[in-house]
Amino acid sequence: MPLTIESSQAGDRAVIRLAGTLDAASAESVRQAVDVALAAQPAWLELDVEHVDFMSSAGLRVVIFAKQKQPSVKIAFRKPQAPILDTLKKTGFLDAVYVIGDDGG
Amino acid sequence: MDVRIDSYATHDFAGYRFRQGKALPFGASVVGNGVNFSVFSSRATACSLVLFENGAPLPLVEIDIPPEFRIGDVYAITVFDLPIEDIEYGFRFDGPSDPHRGLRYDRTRIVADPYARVMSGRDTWREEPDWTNNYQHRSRVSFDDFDWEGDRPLEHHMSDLVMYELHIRGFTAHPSSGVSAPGTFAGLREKIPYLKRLGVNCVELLPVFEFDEWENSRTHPDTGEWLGNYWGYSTLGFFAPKAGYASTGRFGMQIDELKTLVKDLHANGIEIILDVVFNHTAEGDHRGPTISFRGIDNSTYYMLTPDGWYYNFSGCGNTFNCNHPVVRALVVDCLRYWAAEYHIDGFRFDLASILGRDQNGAPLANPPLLESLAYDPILSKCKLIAEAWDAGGLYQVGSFPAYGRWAEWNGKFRDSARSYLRSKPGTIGEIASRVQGSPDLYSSRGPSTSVNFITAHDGFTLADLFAYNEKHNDANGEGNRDGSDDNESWNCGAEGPTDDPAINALRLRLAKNAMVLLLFSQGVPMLVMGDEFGRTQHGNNNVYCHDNELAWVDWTYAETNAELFAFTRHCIALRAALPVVRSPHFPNALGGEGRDADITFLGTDGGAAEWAGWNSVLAYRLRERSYRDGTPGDELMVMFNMHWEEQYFRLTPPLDGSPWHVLINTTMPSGTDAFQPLDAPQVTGSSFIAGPRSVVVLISGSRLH
Amino acid sequence: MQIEYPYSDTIAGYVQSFDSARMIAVVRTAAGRDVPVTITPSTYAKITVNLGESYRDATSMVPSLLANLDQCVFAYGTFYPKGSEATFEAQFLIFPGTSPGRFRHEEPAWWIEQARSIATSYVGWQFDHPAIPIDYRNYRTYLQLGGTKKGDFLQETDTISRLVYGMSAAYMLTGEDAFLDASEIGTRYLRDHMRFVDDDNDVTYWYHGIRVEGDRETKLLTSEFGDDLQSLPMYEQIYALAGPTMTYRLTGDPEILHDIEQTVKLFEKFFRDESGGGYFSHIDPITLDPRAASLGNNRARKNWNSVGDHAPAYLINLFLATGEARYAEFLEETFDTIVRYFPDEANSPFVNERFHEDWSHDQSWGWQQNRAVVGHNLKIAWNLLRMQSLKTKPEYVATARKLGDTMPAAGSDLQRFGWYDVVERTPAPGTNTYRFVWHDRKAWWQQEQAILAYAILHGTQGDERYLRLGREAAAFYNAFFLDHDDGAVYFNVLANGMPYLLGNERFKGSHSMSAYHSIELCFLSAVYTNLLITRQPMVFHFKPYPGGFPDNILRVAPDLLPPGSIRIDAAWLDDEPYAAFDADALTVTLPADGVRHRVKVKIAPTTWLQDTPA
Amino acid sequence: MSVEIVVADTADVVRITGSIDAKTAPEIGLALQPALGGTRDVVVDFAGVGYVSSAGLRLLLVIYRKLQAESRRLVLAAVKDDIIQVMSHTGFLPFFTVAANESDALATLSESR
Repeated sequence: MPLTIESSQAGDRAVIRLAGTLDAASAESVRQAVDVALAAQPAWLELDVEHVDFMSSAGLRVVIFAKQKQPSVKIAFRKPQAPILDTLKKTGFLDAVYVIGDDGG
Repeated sequence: MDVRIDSYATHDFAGYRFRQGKALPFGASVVGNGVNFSVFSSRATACSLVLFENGAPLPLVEIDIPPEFRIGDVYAITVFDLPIEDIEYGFRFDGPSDPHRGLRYDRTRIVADPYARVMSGRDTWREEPDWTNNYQHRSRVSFDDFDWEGDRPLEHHMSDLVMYELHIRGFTAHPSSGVSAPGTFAGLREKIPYLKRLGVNCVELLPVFEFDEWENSRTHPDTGEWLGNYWGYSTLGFFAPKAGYASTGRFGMQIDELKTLVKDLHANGIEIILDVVFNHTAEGDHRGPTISFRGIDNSTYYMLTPDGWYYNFSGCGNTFNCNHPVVRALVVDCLRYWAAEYHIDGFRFDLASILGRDQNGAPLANPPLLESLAYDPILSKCKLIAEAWDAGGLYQVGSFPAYGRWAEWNGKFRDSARSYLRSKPGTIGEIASRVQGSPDLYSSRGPSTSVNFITAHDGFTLADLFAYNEKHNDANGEGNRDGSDDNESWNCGAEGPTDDPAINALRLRLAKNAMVLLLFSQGVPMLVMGDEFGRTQHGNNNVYCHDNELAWVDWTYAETNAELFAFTRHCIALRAALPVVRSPHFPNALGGEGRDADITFLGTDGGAAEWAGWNSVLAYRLRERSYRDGTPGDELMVMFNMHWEEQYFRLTPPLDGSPWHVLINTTMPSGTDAFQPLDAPQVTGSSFIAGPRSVVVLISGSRLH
Repeated sequence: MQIEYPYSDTIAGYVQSFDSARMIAVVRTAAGRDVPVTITPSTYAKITVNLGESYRDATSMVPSLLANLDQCVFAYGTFYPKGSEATFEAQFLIFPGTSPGRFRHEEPAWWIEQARSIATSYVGWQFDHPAIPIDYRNYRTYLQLGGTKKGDFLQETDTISRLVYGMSAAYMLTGEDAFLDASEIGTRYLRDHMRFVDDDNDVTYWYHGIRVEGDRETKLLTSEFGDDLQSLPMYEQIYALAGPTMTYRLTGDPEILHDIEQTVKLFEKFFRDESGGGYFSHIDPITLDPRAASLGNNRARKNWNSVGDHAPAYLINLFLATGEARYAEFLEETFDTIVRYFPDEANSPFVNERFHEDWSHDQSWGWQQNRAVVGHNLKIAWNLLRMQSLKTKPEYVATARKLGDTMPAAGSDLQRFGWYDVVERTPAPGTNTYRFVWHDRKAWWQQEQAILAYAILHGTQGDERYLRLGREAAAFYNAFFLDHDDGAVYFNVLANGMPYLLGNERFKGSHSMSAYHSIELCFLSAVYTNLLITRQPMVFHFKPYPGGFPDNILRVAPDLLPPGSIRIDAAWLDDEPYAAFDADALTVTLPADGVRHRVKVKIAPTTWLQDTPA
Repeated sequence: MSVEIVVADTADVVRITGSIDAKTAPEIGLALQPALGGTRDVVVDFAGVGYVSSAGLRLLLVIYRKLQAESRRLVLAAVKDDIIQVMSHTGFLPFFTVAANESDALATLSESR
């Protein structure tokens, strides 16, 4: 299932909604989307991954790399599915990001 | 069946079967199925043999020896079928009691056999005896067989010896010794590897003849410490090894334990010399106990005044009458016994000058005892070493009747070495004689006559010699009155232990200087146990009565003073490696006929030595005699700088033209203060600066490559 | 030009003669120059002391010491011009030992005690041990000269891993529990905070580090170092394994082994150049591609670190711990690649360190250009001879000896002893000196390479020249690098030995320091000196987990040493004598009793020298 | 005091009970004759021996020398520690091979040869 990337800006919050499979191949396009979003210096970068069924380590590295390049930005994952949460744990990245559910947390 | 015709009894008493015995040998000896007892007494009117079961207060039987068994003055009886391991024996003599004529027979006493080879009663060291027992020191029958496996005395040449004086108990009694049988012959045997490591090849044991550690024992009024006869210079039986020194003494096996020690020492190339005390016995004066001699033949065994009192040339109450033919014979028999039966390599005679006094105490020109010892066939290869003075004022260092055989404890070496090491003015000339082996004293006898020592069991330890100005003998309970006041010691600036690193460094250096002086002098060096790692007696110079840590070797010093140990070991190894410092001949100080002198004394400028009293610097070159016929050998340049400032020495080139190398330099820290010839660093210049109060030894010769 | 003003410098060499009347000693330097050194009444002298030892004055021994032919000495003093000559007056002397051929750093316990002291300093500085329990949350990369923290909140993977290595090595030498705790807790901390388990690729790699902000921490995926920005440098991944691998040697913790194996997979999958051989120095953080354009001048490159550093950093230790053939092959391939591509004798005595994909030389890269890191050359010689003990190949020995023979003239200080840092690979036109690139300072880790290289050169090749060179390097290091005031060692000293304490080089902790090289030096110097040179037995400590090592076999070989040169002399389990060991295989069979035991082994050279006097 | 002789397959085993001293030594000597007169190695089991006196040690040494002369071997089994101590300190121990018990003794004999 291909990946769809949808970016939007809400105040100090940049939102990237992803749907489909984030694999090594699609990681490069996500990297660009993230670079664009961060160019506006948002306080938050929210990744809506509710409809992402699989997220590769490459995809995750994009996010981590982004955080490293712009330490000030807070990164949030919205509604990650179990396998994604698992990846976040394994890569030791979970304690570096915020995870939010419906309430917007 | 036994075919000896004397193997049957002629008499019977209370179930004991016996017959006339053989007058010789004296003492108790196993013959076939019997035991032969033979004892001398010139004035007794009757003698009976008293047998006990081991340790029993009352006799098993008392056999009156029939008059017809006496031949001359000797009573002899053979008793058959005795359980020899289970019995003790003694004699009861009847005879006149007339002290003013020197007769002190006492029928109420049972006395020990002067020839007893085993004595019981003090089987375990310091085990409180039963004082109610009226026969304290009992004779026992011994086994005289032993499997020597081909051993015999080593017969090292006297000049090759490095002697090590030790006390059987003190050497391993301390818990830190780590041996399985502390304070015994077996304990010493466990330390043989240590002695090998140190490099000594002869041990001299303080008295090991049976004595009573309880003699004059008391407790210290303040400390409550038990004080007794620890050193053991007070003999009960001249033929019996001290049972309490054997871990198996309680089984009566001390003979085997001691012989095993001797066998193993020999197997490791170590000779064993016994400190023997023939000048007096444990019976003391008229107030003393009657143990043996007094009750057997008082006027024969002791020197008595015309009115029957005891002469006291020994300072111990009585004086053994060594030049009476009977006593002389006992002494000779005794030494023959130890040499033949125990393979003992030599003897050191305590207060030996007494052995040269006649029966009235007058010094003899030609003392029969000393002569007969010197020419005895069995003792002919034994070392005979005299403590050449006595407590009666006789001082014979250098003049002891030697018969070409006797060596001497060189008290003058001790005195002048101590004076020189503490930089006392005016000692330079004498120390020059001492390093040559004391030709001034022994010109006709050679350096091997001189047993050189700086410390001995009696007096300060080496460490204390440089830590105390005064003796500190309060622990002896005699108000610090006992012990010598003339110690030639120096505390280096603080009396006793100090944290001052400078003082401690100086003390260590002085100890090293002492070791070089001792081990590089011609003659026979003697160390005392523990000095090689700085054993202290806390300033006590007379620990004769202390069976405690004051007198024991504390082996933890081997770790804490490893530096002095390593240095001493080096010096001993060097002495072994360099014949030039242990020549059997005095070095010739005169050159002439184109040949060089064996020894040349030099000034710091390389010229003639300065002998003025103010000078405390001694330098000399010593070379092997081979140079006399032009054959190069070892050559040493020895520089003693006892001055408090460093000294500049101009070096002249060695005879063989090869460069000087540094063998010893006590200014240097551990590990580089002494070298074996092959590691010796080459000297860079034509002069050498010796540090304050230091010794430097340089060497040249083929041995270096 | 003739120098007409007084200037001060250090002379190092060997006493040839001493005139004690004029107090002038002639000292021959490593260059063979004879320098008359005048001893004045105010000249003082000291003996080299170890960390933790008190000052040892030698002023009173000076005449005795200078009286020894070939006595080694450092003289710091002043040249006073005098006509066309100059007289050199010593201000102070340092004696590395108190007789010729006797060096304090060859005393059996020297390097062991130095390791103990350095490790103790670092557990104190980083974790306030023993006041509070060891917690790597308190670890900081930067430490001031005195060990105080600089206040940054950066924690770097490779630096923590280096500290862990130091602690493990210190434990193996001393058996001090604090050091084992520090290494185990550190290894766990790396796993919990620095590890990136990549399931899609079935590999593990390690973050560059983290920036700690309260309970949250920012993961730093790519290197923050100027040389390697925005990439995953091989060098950091390699060093991430240095500590855990050494810890594994002690504990046999299977979790550690798993992390190592997964990381080695990363090397094989993404760094290895299947076609050209060797390993790339950098890969792109997202695509893990060594040829990604984003890598800039690090694109498709190979260098010493990526190709060679495997061996000393973790691979030799991994083989020692596991004895697995595949790691032996990995090592062999590594050294074959080195001897094949690095030497460049046609152009320079120094190896070439940076390569393009096709092994053509890259001499335009960043600061390196056509320059040599002296220590890397010595490091290659040292490690080739370790490898030689595992698999003998003439080219290993030849390359090692060649470097050992040419380096002194090219990279060492023949006037004062000690080794330089970075020099041009070719001499300045018309001269035969290899110019210093930035300065003539001497870095601690380069001294380490020299000391180890010549120790093992002598220990395995038995050539006296190598012994002398090793001693000179160690004498210089121990005389000038030990920080007797604050503990541990200085980063840099000036050519004359005086510590250089400015900028980054004031630090006791930094991304390159952190008790790694200094304790590695102690560990291997102790091993080479005692077991190969002075032939003294040594004791090593381990604390394996029950069932940790396969078949309960604990491998105790301290390093790759010539086969048959050492054997186990005795072993203890919780200080009780223990017999279940194979002396020659250097293995201990652990009891399968489910208990964690302290294991102590005494390893002795097969030719035992009796203690003197012989 | 009692002596029992067991003929094992590698050697004759002599079991002594009681003390070995001057009193008992001669009897023990006699009782041993069957074993000593033979040609096989000998094991003396000390399990029942509480004390060995000088005479006892001498008896053992004589036995050892006799067997040695016939190149036969003697092993002492189950010797009590205090006896071992005494034998060690009096120099008798080195002559003998000592084993923990009879079976070990027989084992040592069968191994070496």
